[in-house]
Amino acid sequence: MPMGLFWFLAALSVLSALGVVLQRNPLHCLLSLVLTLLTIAVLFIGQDAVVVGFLQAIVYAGAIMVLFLFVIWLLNVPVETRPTGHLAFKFFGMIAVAALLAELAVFVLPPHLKVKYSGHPAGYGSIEALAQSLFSDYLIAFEITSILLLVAVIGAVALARRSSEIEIKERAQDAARVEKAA
Amino acid sequence: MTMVPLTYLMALSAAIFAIGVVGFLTRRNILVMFMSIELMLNAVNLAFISLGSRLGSMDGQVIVFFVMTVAAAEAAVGLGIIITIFRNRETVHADDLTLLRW
Amino acid sequence: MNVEFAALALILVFPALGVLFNTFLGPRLGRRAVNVVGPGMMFLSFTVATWAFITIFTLPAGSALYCPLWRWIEAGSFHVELGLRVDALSGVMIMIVTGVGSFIHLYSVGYMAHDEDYARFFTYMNLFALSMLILVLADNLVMMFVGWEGVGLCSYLLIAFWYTNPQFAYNGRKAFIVNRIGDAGFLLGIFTILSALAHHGVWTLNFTEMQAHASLLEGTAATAAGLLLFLGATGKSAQIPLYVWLPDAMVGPTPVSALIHAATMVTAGVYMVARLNFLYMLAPDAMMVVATIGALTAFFAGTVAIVQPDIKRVLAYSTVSQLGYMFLGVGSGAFAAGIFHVMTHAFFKGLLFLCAGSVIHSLEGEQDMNKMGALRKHLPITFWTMLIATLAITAVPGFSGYFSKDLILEGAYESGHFWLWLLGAITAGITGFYMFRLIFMTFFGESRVEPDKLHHIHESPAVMTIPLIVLAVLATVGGWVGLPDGLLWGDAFARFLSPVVGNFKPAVAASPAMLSAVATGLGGLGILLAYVFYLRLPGLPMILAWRLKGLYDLLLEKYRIDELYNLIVTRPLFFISNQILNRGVDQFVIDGAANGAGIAVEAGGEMARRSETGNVQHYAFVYLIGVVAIVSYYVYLVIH
Amino acid sequence: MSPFNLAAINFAWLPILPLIAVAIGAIVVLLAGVRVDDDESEGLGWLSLATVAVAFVLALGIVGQTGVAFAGAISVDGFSAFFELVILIAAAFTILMSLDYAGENHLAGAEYYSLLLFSALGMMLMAAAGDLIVLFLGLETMSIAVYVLVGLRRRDPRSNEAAIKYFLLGAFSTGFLLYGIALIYGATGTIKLAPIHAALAGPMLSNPLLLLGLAMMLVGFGFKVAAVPFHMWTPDVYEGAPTPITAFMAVGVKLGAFAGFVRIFLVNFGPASIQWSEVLWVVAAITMTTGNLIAVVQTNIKRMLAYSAIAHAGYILVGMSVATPEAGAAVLYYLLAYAFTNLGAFAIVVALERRGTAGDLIADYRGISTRSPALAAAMTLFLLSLAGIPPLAGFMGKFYIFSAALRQGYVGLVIIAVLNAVIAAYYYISVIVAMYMEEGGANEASMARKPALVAAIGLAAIATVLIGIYPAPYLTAASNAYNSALGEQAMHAAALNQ
Amino acid sequence: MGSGLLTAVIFFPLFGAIFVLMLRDERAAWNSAFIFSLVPLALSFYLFAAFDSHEAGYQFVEQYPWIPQFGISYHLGVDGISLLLVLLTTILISLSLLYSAGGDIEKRPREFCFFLLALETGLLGALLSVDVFLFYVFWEVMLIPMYFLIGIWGHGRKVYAAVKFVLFTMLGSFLMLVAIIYLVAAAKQSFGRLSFDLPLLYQVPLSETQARWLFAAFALAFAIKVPMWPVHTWLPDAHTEAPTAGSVILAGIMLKMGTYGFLRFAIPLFPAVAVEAVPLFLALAVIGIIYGALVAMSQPDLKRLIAYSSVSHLGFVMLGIFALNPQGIDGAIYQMLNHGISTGALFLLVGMLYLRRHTREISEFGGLWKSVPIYASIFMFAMLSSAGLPGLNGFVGEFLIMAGTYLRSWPAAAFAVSGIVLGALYLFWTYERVMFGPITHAVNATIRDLTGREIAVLVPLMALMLFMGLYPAPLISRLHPSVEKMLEGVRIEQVRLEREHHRDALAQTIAPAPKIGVQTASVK
Repeated sequence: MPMGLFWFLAALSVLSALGVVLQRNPLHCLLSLVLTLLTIAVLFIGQDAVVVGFLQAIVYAGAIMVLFLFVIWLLNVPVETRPTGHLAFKFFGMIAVAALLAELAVFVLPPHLKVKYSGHPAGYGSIEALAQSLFSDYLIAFEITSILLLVAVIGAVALARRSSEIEIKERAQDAARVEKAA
Repeated sequence: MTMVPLTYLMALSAAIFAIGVVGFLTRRNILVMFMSIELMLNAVNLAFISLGSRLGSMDGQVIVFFVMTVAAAEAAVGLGIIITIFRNRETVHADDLTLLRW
Repeated sequence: MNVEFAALALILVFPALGVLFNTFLGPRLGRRAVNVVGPGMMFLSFTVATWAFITIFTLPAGSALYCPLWRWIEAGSFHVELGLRVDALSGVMIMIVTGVGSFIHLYSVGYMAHDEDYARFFTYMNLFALSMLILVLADNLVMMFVGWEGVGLCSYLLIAFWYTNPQFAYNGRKAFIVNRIGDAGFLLGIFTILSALAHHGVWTLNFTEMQAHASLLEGTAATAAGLLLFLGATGKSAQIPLYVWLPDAMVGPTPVSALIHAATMVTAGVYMVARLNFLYMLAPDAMMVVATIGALTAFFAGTVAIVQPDIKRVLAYSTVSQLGYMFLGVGSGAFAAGIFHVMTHAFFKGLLFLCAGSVIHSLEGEQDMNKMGALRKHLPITFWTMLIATLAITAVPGFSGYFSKDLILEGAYESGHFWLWLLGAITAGITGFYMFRLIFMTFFGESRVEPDKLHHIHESPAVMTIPLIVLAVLATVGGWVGLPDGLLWGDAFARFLSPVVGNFKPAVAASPAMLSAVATGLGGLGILLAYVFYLRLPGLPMILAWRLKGLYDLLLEKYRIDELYNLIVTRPLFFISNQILNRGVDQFVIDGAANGAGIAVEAGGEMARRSETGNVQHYAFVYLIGVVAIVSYYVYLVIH
Repeated sequence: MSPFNLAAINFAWLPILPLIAVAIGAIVVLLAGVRVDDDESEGLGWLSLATVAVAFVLALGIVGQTGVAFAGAISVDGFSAFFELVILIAAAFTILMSLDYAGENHLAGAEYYSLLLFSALGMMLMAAAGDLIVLFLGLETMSIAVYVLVGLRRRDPRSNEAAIKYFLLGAFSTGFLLYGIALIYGATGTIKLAPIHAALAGPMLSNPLLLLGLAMMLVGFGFKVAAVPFHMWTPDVYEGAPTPITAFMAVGVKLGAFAGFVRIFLVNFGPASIQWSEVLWVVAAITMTTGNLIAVVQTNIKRMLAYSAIAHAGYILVGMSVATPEAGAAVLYYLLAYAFTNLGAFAIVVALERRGTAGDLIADYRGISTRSPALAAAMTLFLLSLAGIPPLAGFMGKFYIFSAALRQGYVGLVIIAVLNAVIAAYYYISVIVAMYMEEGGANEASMARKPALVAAIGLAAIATVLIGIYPAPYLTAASNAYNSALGEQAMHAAALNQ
Repeated sequence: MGSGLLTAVIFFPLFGAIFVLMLRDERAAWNSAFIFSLVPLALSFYLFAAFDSHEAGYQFVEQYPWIPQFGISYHLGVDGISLLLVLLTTILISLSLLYSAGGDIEKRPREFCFFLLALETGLLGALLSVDVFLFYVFWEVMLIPMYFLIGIWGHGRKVYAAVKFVLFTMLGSFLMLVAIIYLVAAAKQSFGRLSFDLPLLYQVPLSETQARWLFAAFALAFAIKVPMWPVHTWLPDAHTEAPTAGSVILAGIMLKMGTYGFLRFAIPLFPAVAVEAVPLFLALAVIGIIYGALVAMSQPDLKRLIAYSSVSHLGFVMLGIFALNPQGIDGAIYQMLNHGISTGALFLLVGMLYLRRHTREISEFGGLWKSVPIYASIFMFAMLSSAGLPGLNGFVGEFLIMAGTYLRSWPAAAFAVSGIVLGALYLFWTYERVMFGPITHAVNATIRDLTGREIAVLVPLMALMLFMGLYPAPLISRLHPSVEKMLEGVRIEQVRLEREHHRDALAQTIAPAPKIGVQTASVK
C-alpha cells in the first residue's frame, strides 16, 4: 500500500471517527461511522487482508450499520439539544483520554514496538487461507460463534417481544411504587 | 511492494480507539455511545490486521472475523435493550438512567 | 520445749460453732437459746484457754504449745502451714480475749435485751472472738493477717450494727477502709519479709522459723518491714495518722466498744509488735518511730479527751491515748511492759466502757455528760466499779494501771527517750484530769438529767453488774503480777514473758521510784485540777472555755483532723474517680476513640458511596482512570 | 499452501461433552418452550435442571483427564473440570431459585432458561479455553446472555436500566480486553495459550507490547470480576437484575471470569508474574477496602451483597497476587466456598422478596427470626460464612488464601485484608441484628409452596458447613485442579520448546 | 484412658443445644437444657478427680488428623492450667441455666438455651484444644452465641453493646489469626512440615523482630478479651446490657479466655519477648487495677460498677501472670477462678434485684437489709469474697499474686496493694448505699426475699468461696506442675537476660529451690 494512500485513509478515518463523536444528530454520527468502517476496510485490504476487508465492508458497514439505522428510525431519536453533562466532567474525561493516548503512544513507538517480522506466505489473506485456519485451528471457535449468534437472536427476541397484560399491569404498579419510594 | 510502518498503523488504531473512548465518555445518547464502542472495536480490528500482516500469520484476520460476529451479536442484543428502555422510559439519554445508584 | 496440744483447736471451734448456731438457728430458736449459746461458747473456749495457759505454766519456761492444722497455701517453694501456737505471749492474750470477752458477752445479754436483732449481734460477737483468737493463736504472719482482717470486718459489722442510721453505716465503713489502708501496709510488710528471706532461699513466714533466720533480715529489710507492719498497727490500734476511725466507732453498741474498741482488737497492733520483737530489735529506727508515734498519740488523744462532752468519746480518746502508751512501751523495747499494759488496760478500760454502757442504758441512751450528774446514788454499783476503773487508769498506786504505766514510762526513760518519757508523764497528768472530770460530771454535782428520764433511772440487772464487779476486781489486783523488782514476787509478768520477748536492756540508768513519783505526782495534779474545776468552782470551765475559745474549739473539734483528711484525700479521690477518669478518660477519650473509628468508617463509606452516581459515563470515567493508572505503571516499567 | 487436512485437529469429543450437553439442553428447552406460557415455565426449569445434571455427570467423567483438544483450542485438565463442575452447580442453584420466581415475575420462561444455560456454557468455555479466541468467545457468550437475562423483566425500568448499564460498560471493556489480546498476539505471534506460555522467557518477559497487553487484559478481567476501579456497574446491575440472575452473576459470572483470569495470569503468564503481581497487590487492596467501606452504608440487601461481592473479589485477588501454586489452589477453594455461601444468601433474598424488588431493604428483614426462624438461621449461617467466622466455608477460604499469602511474606496485604474483614463483619452482622434483634419489617416468607427454593437453601447451608468443617477433600480437589493446569502448561511448553 | 472423654465434654452441650431447639414445650426445654448441662459438669468433675496432679503435660489426650494438608489435627488435651477453668465453665453454665429458668428469661427460651449451650461448647473447646487452629476455631465460635445472648435478651442499648463486643474481639482475633499462620509458616521453614500443634510451635526459632510482632498480635487479641486497660471499653457496655446469665458467663469465663491465652500461647510461644515486656504489662496491669477500681467507684449502675470491678480484678490476674514466677501465675490462675465465682455471684445477685425492681440504679435502693435480709447477707458474703477477705477464696489468689509480683518488682506490688483498699472502698460504699440506711423508696420495703431456686443457685457458689478460701491445696497442687513446665522456657530467657544485664538478683525469685526445703526442714 503506498504511503500516500495510507496517509489519506488515516486522515479520513480519524476525521470520520471524530465525526461520530462530534456531530449532534445520531444519523450523521452513524453515517460517519459507516465511513470510518469503510476506510478501515480499505486499510485491511491494503494489508493483504482481502477477505476480511470485504467482510468488513459488507457485513459490518452493511448489515450491522443498517441495524443501527433501523433502530434510529424506529425510535426517531431526537437530536441532542440539551447541554450534555457537566463541562467539568467532560474536561477531566478528555484529560484522562489524552493521558491514555499518550501512554499508548509510548508503546507503539519504534523502540518499544518489538514485533518479529516474517514475510507473507503465498495466498496470505486469501479465502483459502482463511478457511484453512477457520476450519482447522479455530473450528471450535467457529462453532461457538454459531451459538453466540443464536444467543443474540434469542436475546433480541426475548427483549423485544410483547409482554402479557397482567405483567404490564403489575409492572405499572411496581413502577408507581418505585416512584413513591424515590 | 511497500510496507506501511507498523508504528503508523498502531498509532492510527490507538487514535481511533481513543476517539471511541472519548465518544463513550462524552455523548449522552446511548446509541451514539454504542457507536463509539464500535469505533473502539474497529480500532482493535485494525491493530489485529496490522500485527497479523507484520507477523505474517492468518490468526489476526481470523480474530477479526470473529470480532465482527461478536459485534453483530452485541449490536442485536444492545439495540434490543435500547428499544425496551425506550419503550418504558421514552428516552435514550444516559443522564436519565440513574434510577439505580448509591 | 514445744508440746503438741490438739485442744488448742477447740479454742477456735467453740466461737465458730457459736457463729454457725447464731446465724442459722438463732433467729428460729429465739432469744433464750442465743443468750445461752453466744456467751456460753465464749466461756467454753475460755475454759480451754485457761487449761492451755495452766499447761504452759507447768512446762519449763520458754516452752510452747502448738497444734498444726493443714497446709493452706502452696505455690512452688512458697507455702503457708496453718498452725496454732501458744507461748507465754499468746497465752496472756488468749486469756484476755476469752476472759474479758466472756464477761462482755455476758453483759451484752442484758444490754441487748431489748434489741430484736440479738441473733445477728451475737453472730458478729462470736465471729469477732473467732477472728481475734485466730490472730493471737496464729503461728505465722499470713494466718495472723487472716485474724487481722477478720477483726476489722467484725468491727465494721458491729459499728454499723444499727444500720438504719446512715451515720452509723458511714462510721462503720470509715473504720473498715482506714483499717484496710493499714492492712495494705501490713501485707507489704509480709511481702518484704518474704522476699528478703526468699532472696536467701528461705521461704517461710512462720514466726519461729523467721526468728531463726532473723539475721537474714538485718538492715533495710528489717526497717522497711517493721515500718510497714507498724502502718498496719496504726490502723488497727488507732495510732496517728490512722486513729480517726476509733472515736467514730463509738456509735456501735457499748459492749462492742468495750470488747473490740478497748479491750482486745485495738491492742492487736501492740501484740503484733511484741510478737515480732526479734524483727524490731533489728530495726532501731523502726522502734524509734513506733515509740515516738506512741508518745505523740498518747498526748494528742489525751488533750482531745479533756473537752469532749460525750462520755463514750472521752473513753474512746482515752483508749487511743492508752494505746499510745503501749506503743511507747514496745517502741522503747519494754515489750513486756507494753503487753502488761495491754492486759491491765483490757481490764479497766473494758470496765469503764461497761460502766459507761450501764449509765447510758439507765439513761435510755443518753451519752452527753452535760445531761448527767449526781448519778452516784442511783447507780451505786456502776459508780463504785467505775471509780475503781478510773483510779486504775489514772495509775493511782496499788491499782493495776499504776504498775503497767510505770513500767512503760520507766522503759521509755531508760531506753534514752527522755522527751518521750516527759510527754508520757504529762499525759499521765492529763489522763487524771479528764478521767476524773468524767467521774465528777457523771456521778457528782447536781443532776442535769432531763426530767422525763429522771423517774426511771435504775441500776442495771445482775447480768450486767456481775461482769462489772468481776472486772473491777481484776482492775484492782490485775496489776499485782508485775510488782516492782524486789517487792514480793517482783515483776513476775516480765519474767514470764521474757523467753518470748526477751529482757528489757536499759540504756540509761535511772531510779524507778523517782520516775514513778513524778508520773504519779502529775496524775494527782490532774485529779486535783479536775476536782477544782468540776466540784469546787463549776463555773470555771465555762470561763476558761470562753477565754481560750480558739484552743477550746480546736480541741472540741479534735484538731479538725477529719476535715483535713476529707479535704486532701477523700474529696480529690472522688473527683478524680468521677470527673477525670470516668467522664474524662473512659467515656470521652477511650470510648470516644473506639466509636470514633466506627464513625470514621461510616463517613468514609458514605463518601465513597456518593461516587456511585448512577450515570454510566461517570462509571466509564472511573474505569478509564483505572486503565490510565495501570498502564502508567507499565509505562514506568518500560521506560526504566 | 498446505492441503486442507482435518487430521491436524484431534477431535477429542469426550472432553467437550459437558459443553455439548449444555448447548443441546439449552436448545431443547428453547424449542420446548415455544408454546409454554410465561407463567407456567416451571416445567422448563426442571428440564434445564435435568440438562445441568447430565452435564454434571459428564463433567465428572472428564475429571482426571488431561491433554488438549481441537488443536489446542480446548485445554482438557482438572482445572477446567473443576470450574465446569462448580459452574454447573451454580447454574443448578440458580435454576432452583428461579422455578417459582420466573413464574411469579412473568419472565419469558423459554428464553430465560435457555439463556441461563447458554451463559453457563460461556462460562464453561472460559474455563476450558485453550486459546484466547475461545476465551473471548466464551466470555462474550456468557456476557451477552447475561445482558439479556438482566433486562428480562422487560417492564421494570430498573431491570432495563441495569441491562443497559451492564451492556454498555461490558462492551466498553470488551474493547480493552480485545486490545490486550491484540497486543499479546503482536508480542508473541500467537493466540494459543500453550505457545504463549512457552514463549514467555528472556527478553519476551519485558517486551513492552506484552506488558501493555497484560495491562489491558487485566483491565478486561478486572471488569468481569468487579475489581475496583472497574466495579462501578456491579451494585446497580445486581440491584436491578432479577434476583436469581443476581445470584448467578455474583457466583457464575465471577467463576467464569476468574476461571479465565486465573488460567491466563496465574497459569500462562505465571512466568511473568513479577510483571503483574504488584499491580494486583494494589488492586486487591483497593478492591477490598472500597467494597467493604461502601457496603457498610448500604440499606438495600442486594446492593449490600453486591459490594460484599466486590470485597470478596478483592480477597481472591490477594490470592492471585501471590501467584504461587498454593495461592492458585487457595483461589479455587475460595471460589468454591464463596459460591455455595453466596448462592445460599441470594436464595434467601429470593425467598423473602415479594413480587418485583420489594422487600430488598435490610429494614424489611427486621424480625424475620420470629416469623420464619429457619430462614433467619440459614441467612445467619451464610452471613457468618461470608464474614469468615470459623468453622464455616468462608473462613476456610480466607484462611487458605491468607496462609498462601503469608507464606510468601505478603504481611502487609494480609493485614489490610483482616482489617477489612473486621469492617465486613460489621455490615454482615447488622443484617443479623435486623433479623434477630429488631421488630417490625414486612417480609413474610411462605416457603410451604416452594420446595425447590427450600432445597436450594438447605443444600447451600449444608455445603457451607460441610466445606468448612471437613475441608480436606475440597482442598485436595482444588490443589489437584490447579496443579494439573500447571502440569499441562509445563508439558506443552516442553513439547514446543524442543 | 480418657480418649473420647474430652470430646464428650465439648460436644455434649452442642447436642443438647440442638435437641433443645427441637422441643416444643418451653418448660421441657429448660429442664432438658439444664440436664444436658449437668452431663459435662459431671464429666468435668470426673476429670478433676482422675487428673494426675504430678503430671505436668496434657492428659486425656485425643488426636486425630483433621486437615492433613495444613497439618491441622483434632488434638485435645487438658492440663493443670485448663482443668480448673473447664470445671468453672461447666459449673457456671449449669447455674446460669438453673437461674435463667426461674423467670429471668421470658422470651424465646429455646433459642436462649441453644445459644447458652453452644457457647459452652465454644468455651470448653477453646480450653481443651491443643491444636492452635482448633483453638482459633472455638475461640471464634464462642463469640457468636454470646453476641446473640446480649443482642436478643439484653437490656437497654443491647445491640450497640453486642456489636461493640463482637467487633472489638474480632479485631484482635483476626490479627491473631495472621500471627498464627505466620508462626506456622515459620515452623514449616525450620521443621519442614506444616503443623498447628502447640507443643511443636513452642520450639519454633524466631528472629527477635518476628517474635516481637507475633507476640504483639497475640497479646492484643488476648488483651482485648481480658480486657486490659485501655482496650476495655467494650466490657462495661457488654456486661451491663447483657442478660444476667450472659454477664455471668462473660465475666465468669470469657474474660478468662484472654488470660488463659496469655498463659497458653502468648508467653510460652515467645518467652523472650514476654520477659522483655514484663515492665510494660506490669504497668498496664497496675493501671488497670487502680483505674478500674476508681472508675467503678463512681458508677451509678450496679452492673456497670461490677463490670469495672472486673477490669480491676483482671488487672490483678495479669499482674500475677507477668510476675512470671510460680507464685504469681498460680495466684493468677486461682484468681481467675475466684473472679469467676465471686463476680458471677454478684451478677446473679444484681440480676435477682433487677428482676424485682427492674432497675439497677444504686440511687433507687437503700435499706434493703430490712426487707431482704437473706439477700443482703449473701450479697455481703459474695462482696467479701470479691474484696479478698482472708478466709474466702479471693484472698488466696490476691495474696499469691501480690507475693509473686513483689518478688518480681516491689513497686508494682506497692501500687497493686492500693487496689485492695480501693476495692474495699467501692464495694463497701455500694453495699452501704444499697443495703444500709433507711428505706428511701417505699417499693423496696415490699420486695420479696430470695426464692428457693435462687438460693439453690447461690449456695454452691458460696460453698466454693469458702472451700477455696480455706483449702486451696487440691486445686493449686493440680495446676502447679503445668505452671512450672510453662515457666521453663521463661526461665531460660530470664537467665539469658540476666547474663546480659549482669544481674542475678532476679535469679533467686524464679529459681526452684530444692535447698530451701532442706533449710526450712532444719528449722522444724
